[in-house]
Amino acid sequence: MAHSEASRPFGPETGPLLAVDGLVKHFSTRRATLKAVDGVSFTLEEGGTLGLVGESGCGKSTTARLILRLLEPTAGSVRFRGRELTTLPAAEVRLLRRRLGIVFQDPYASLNPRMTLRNIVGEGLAVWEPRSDIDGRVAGLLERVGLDPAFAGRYPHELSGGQRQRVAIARALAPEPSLLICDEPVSALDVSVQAQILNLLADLRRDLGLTILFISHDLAVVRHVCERVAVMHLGRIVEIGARAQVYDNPRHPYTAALLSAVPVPDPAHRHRRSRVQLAGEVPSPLDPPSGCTFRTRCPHAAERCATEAPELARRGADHPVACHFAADLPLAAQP
Amino acid sequence: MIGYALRRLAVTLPVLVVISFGTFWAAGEISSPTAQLTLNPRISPEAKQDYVELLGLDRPLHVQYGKWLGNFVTGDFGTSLVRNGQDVWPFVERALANTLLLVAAAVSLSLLIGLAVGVVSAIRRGSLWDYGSVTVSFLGVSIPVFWLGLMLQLFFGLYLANWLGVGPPLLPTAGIYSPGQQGFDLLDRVRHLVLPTLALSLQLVAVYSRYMRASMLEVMSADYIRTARSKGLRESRVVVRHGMRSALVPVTTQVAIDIGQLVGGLIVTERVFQYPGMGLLFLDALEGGDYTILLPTVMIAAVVVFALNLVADLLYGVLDPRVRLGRDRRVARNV
Amino acid sequence: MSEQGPGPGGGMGGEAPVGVPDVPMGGGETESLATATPISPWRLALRRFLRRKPAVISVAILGVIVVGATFADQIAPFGALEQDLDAILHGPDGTHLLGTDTLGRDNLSRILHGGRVSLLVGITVALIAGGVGTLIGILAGYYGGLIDATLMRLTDTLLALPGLMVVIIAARLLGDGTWDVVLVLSGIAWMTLARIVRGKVLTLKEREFVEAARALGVPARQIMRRHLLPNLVGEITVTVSLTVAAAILAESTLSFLGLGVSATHTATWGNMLGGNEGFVTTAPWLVWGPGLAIVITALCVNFIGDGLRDSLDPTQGKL
Amino acid sequence: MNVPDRRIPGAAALLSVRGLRTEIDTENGTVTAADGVSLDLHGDEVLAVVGESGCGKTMLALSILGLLPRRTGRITGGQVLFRGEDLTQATPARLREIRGADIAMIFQDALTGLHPLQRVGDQIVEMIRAHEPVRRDAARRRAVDLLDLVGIPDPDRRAASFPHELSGGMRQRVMIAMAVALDPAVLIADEPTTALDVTVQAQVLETLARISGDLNGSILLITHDFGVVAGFADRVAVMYAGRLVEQGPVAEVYGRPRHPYTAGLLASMPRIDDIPGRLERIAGTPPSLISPPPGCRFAPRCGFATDLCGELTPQTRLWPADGGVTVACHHAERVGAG
Repeated sequence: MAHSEASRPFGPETGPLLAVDGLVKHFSTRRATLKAVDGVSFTLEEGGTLGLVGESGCGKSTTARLILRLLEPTAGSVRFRGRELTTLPAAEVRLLRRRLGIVFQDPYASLNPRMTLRNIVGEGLAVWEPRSDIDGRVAGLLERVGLDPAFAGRYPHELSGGQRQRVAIARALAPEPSLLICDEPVSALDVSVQAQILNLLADLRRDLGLTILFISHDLAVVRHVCERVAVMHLGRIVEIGARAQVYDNPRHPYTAALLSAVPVPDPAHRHRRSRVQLAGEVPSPLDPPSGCTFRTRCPHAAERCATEAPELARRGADHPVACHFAADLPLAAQP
Repeated sequence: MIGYALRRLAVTLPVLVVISFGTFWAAGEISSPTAQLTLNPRISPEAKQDYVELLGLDRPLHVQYGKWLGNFVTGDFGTSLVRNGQDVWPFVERALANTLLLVAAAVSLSLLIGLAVGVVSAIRRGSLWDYGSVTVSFLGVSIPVFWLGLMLQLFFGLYLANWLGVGPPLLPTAGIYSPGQQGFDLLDRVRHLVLPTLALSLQLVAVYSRYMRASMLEVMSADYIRTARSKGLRESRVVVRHGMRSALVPVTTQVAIDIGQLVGGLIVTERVFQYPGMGLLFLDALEGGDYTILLPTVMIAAVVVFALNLVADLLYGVLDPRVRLGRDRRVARNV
Repeated sequence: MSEQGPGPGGGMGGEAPVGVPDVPMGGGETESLATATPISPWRLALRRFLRRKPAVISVAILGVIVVGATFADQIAPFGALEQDLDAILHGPDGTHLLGTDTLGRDNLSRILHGGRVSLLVGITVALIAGGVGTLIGILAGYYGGLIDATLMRLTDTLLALPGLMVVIIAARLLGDGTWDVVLVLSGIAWMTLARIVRGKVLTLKEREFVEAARALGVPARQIMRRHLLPNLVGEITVTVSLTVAAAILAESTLSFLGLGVSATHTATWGNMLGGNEGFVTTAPWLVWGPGLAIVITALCVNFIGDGLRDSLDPTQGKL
Repeated sequence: MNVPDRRIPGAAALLSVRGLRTEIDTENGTVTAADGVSLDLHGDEVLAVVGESGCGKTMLALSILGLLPRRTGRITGGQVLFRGEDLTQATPARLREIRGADIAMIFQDALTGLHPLQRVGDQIVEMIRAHEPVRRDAARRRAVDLLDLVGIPDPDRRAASFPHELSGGMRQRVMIAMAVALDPAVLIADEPTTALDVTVQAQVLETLARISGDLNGSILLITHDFGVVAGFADRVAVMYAGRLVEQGPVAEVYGRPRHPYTAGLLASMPRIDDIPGRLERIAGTPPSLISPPPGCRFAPRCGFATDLCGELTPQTRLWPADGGVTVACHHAERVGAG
């Protein structure tokens, strides 16, 4: 019953699965306003994978929480299957959440230590389909993410980090969402376990036709997972495009700097790579620079950058960049 | 800082008014001063009536209260209802001075011992000394202070004299001066202060040593202590300059708050040792229905509590540069 | 182990998997665990508690005290109000093991009977304060905003009163029945817990498992019941147990001041002391007995509370 | 067991760890964080110890300077030789002399690693004055110079800042300035950039490399990041579950890993310079160090494992003889072959 009710308002329509437009979130204290998200727009097609990359404090995790309305946006619009979410009444927000799953960063904080895996994974089922065969479906979900169904009676403290992250994925998948938001899903995991989880996500996407919004600070991981990539800097998207465009032909100086800063596990690169060294300090999000927020660290900054904030190119361009000089800059393509 | 203090005061004033009115009302409910008059057979009903009219006891409660408040805020504490119309202020002043002396003696002695015990316990965690001091401090908070007072009286007033086989008790067990003492006598005064101070101090040492132990344990496991050791500093410097410096911050503020409660909270100790301070005055006024004395007593106790809470907040800001006033100081503790 | 997980903000410190060693998977697609039965966090806590000797000994002693008080009618040689007019103010002897008081009542029997009221007051106050404090703390912490501001302003104001004076005035206003005393003491006992609970809820609310529950569409009441409350059990249990000790002490203090449970109807440890204060030097046995009963009980409860803190909240003071 | 010194045959290394065994008590049992670890740090080189969380690399670093957690940690075997002197047997006073002056440390998280209530300049001054009898104002001038050296703008003013007033990158620079204040022979850097964003990480690493070049000291770099190692270290030692499994020049180890764990890790890393595709992966999770598996500790996760691996702990050996790489694997030949 809940199923049919839930699926109708969010039924299939034409257009992108998720369309975010001008999303803004300001946190105000007595002293200052933190513009955590400051006009973020992007679309995500059904079955697509979009990576949202940026450094800590750039607003990528806040964006995820705004889409789910775990936080209330200050302004802007989020449309899911054409349906506006930001104005939904609180009661319907719960219905919406059924269609959106989320996996968090820290597998040690994201599982309730007092609950068994059965209850953790089954909670989403119990909320929406209280009369279904929860035990059976939990067993199926555990198997789906590569865990022995016999784990169901276990507690999180009995599992390793990678195993916990599998449980977190199973929990997100339980209500059968069409969009899965992954907020730094592997950055708390060890290298040897990271690959297991990334492969699992790839399998799930292939088998279940999931659409994935993948948030990460790790450009290598995003390159591996995502077909399209959006780069965020201080609450704004500065560049968005297909994987090959962004990685092989970055048009924003910040993207180029990020890419060159990533250490490559190959000693041969040591002397060959041209490292774009950024000068100066990361600006405080409480007191961002005027104009382009990257200009204080940008090697190509000009006077215009201080007075005029560059717009992310309007719709139509397949590789929009928020830089006044995007067309002219000699940015080195990466190895 | 001054702005912050003023804001706090603005919030506090209405509360003080509520407290004073509540006390005013309660005093009348508990025992009316006229009841005392009635008990005295030498006072005629007519005289009593004159008295009631003179003091305005026949008028509505809020009018009486308003009159008292008007006088109080202008510094006029009035005359006592039952103590033959004597001025109230000298009574309160003497009591306050006596109590402050006792508090100062007990707190300074307890801080000296308690902080040292706490630091040594924390550094030698798990040692015999630690177990011993923890047990004693549990004992300290498990003994009712009046019973401890009685036991001290029994010991110094009876047992010790019996065992020693000599006449006069070692220490006086009540009051602040020996019977018949005229004028000020330092030695006599101090001898009378010893037992009440001891009775209070056992509890305070217990509490302070536990504060300090817990705070010190937390600090000594911090990363920056390891850094200090890695710098090649002497262990004494690591413990004192790096450990205690930080550990004292929360302890100092907590002690400040506790001192505020002590000024109006020595009722039991003062009663046991017949020590003429705020507590004893409070009990007498309450039994006698003398709101003219009860109210200033309660108000001063309340003001002291508020003042020391404020002092604690300001101290935190001074001792810890991370704390901005007005923010929840527990936030800083968790950093 | 103190090594941090990789990646910025990977706050994995301290919470390594416990109980079961990680068993690597043998190359198959599913992973499995070695031990046969799951170990719940509660069982781990119990195990840790049983390792703490002072706490376990305290449980045993407290058990004896509780049994003695509960079955006072059966155990005590005399009734609580039963007078032996031939033995007024007698010292301890064969008939009256702990002597008699000014009315010739048997001291031992009164201690046993009095324990019933003292423990009842202590436990009831702690439970009421625990319930009120938990409720206010959870509501304030979870909802935040105006609800939080209102509830916490109330709590802070009550905490910043001259506590003992207020209690004495309140006790004088109310009567001298057992429930009057319970009411007065409960009224000032809940604030500490409310603040502790609120503080913990504020951090729990930021924990990702609560966000995950919200993201699944779990209703607020269920989040509070299933996600917040079970993770507050440590704080609540410890504070409530310490409140038991504090309430027993507070009841005895009120009784000592003549404001506690009336001595004419029942004996309590407190009113046994309050009534006999004047006989400290002439009949010290009257002061020793009930006083030691209070001290031992409070000491046991405090040790148990401390043991609970260590076992339910192992993050506190691990190394 | 001893790692042969291929650079200066017969010469003693600057810092030499020999068969170190370190135990840490935890609630669930005793963890053997380092189990027979041997490595050599030569003059003027950067040696990276790389491994996953919980493999014991941080405890190894702390063992060298005797900074293990006091109540729970202890060294139960082996030697730490600094210029031939065994630090595990040194008196506390001698250790204090060495700490900071001869061997200095940089910790992962500068926010918690710096004293929160002490101005950063004073923290450096304290370091200098703990070892040298200099006047406060002279020490302070040196502190400001050091802050300048590590690239902190406006160092005179910044010296009066508290750590929370600085950004993460600046805090880590303060840590570096403090560590190099007395020109130590060895700098132990424990995950110095892990808590930083990638652009800041690049800046800090660059500073560290520049300073180490200026001050001709050696660096022992502890990290989990193979990328950082490749860009920074001369030699690498790979640690797994409390043991060193492979050690050698970075180019050799990366180009031709001899241990299946090293090979597996390198293959399972998503790389920025790689064509996306399905990742190779290592199955399972690292073992508990309370009760590690017998024999080779990687055997349960290893595709090359045979019965032998589960029974016999592989010896650390040089293979091939001319590569300068030591490896602890029974099947190094098969792994190294491809």
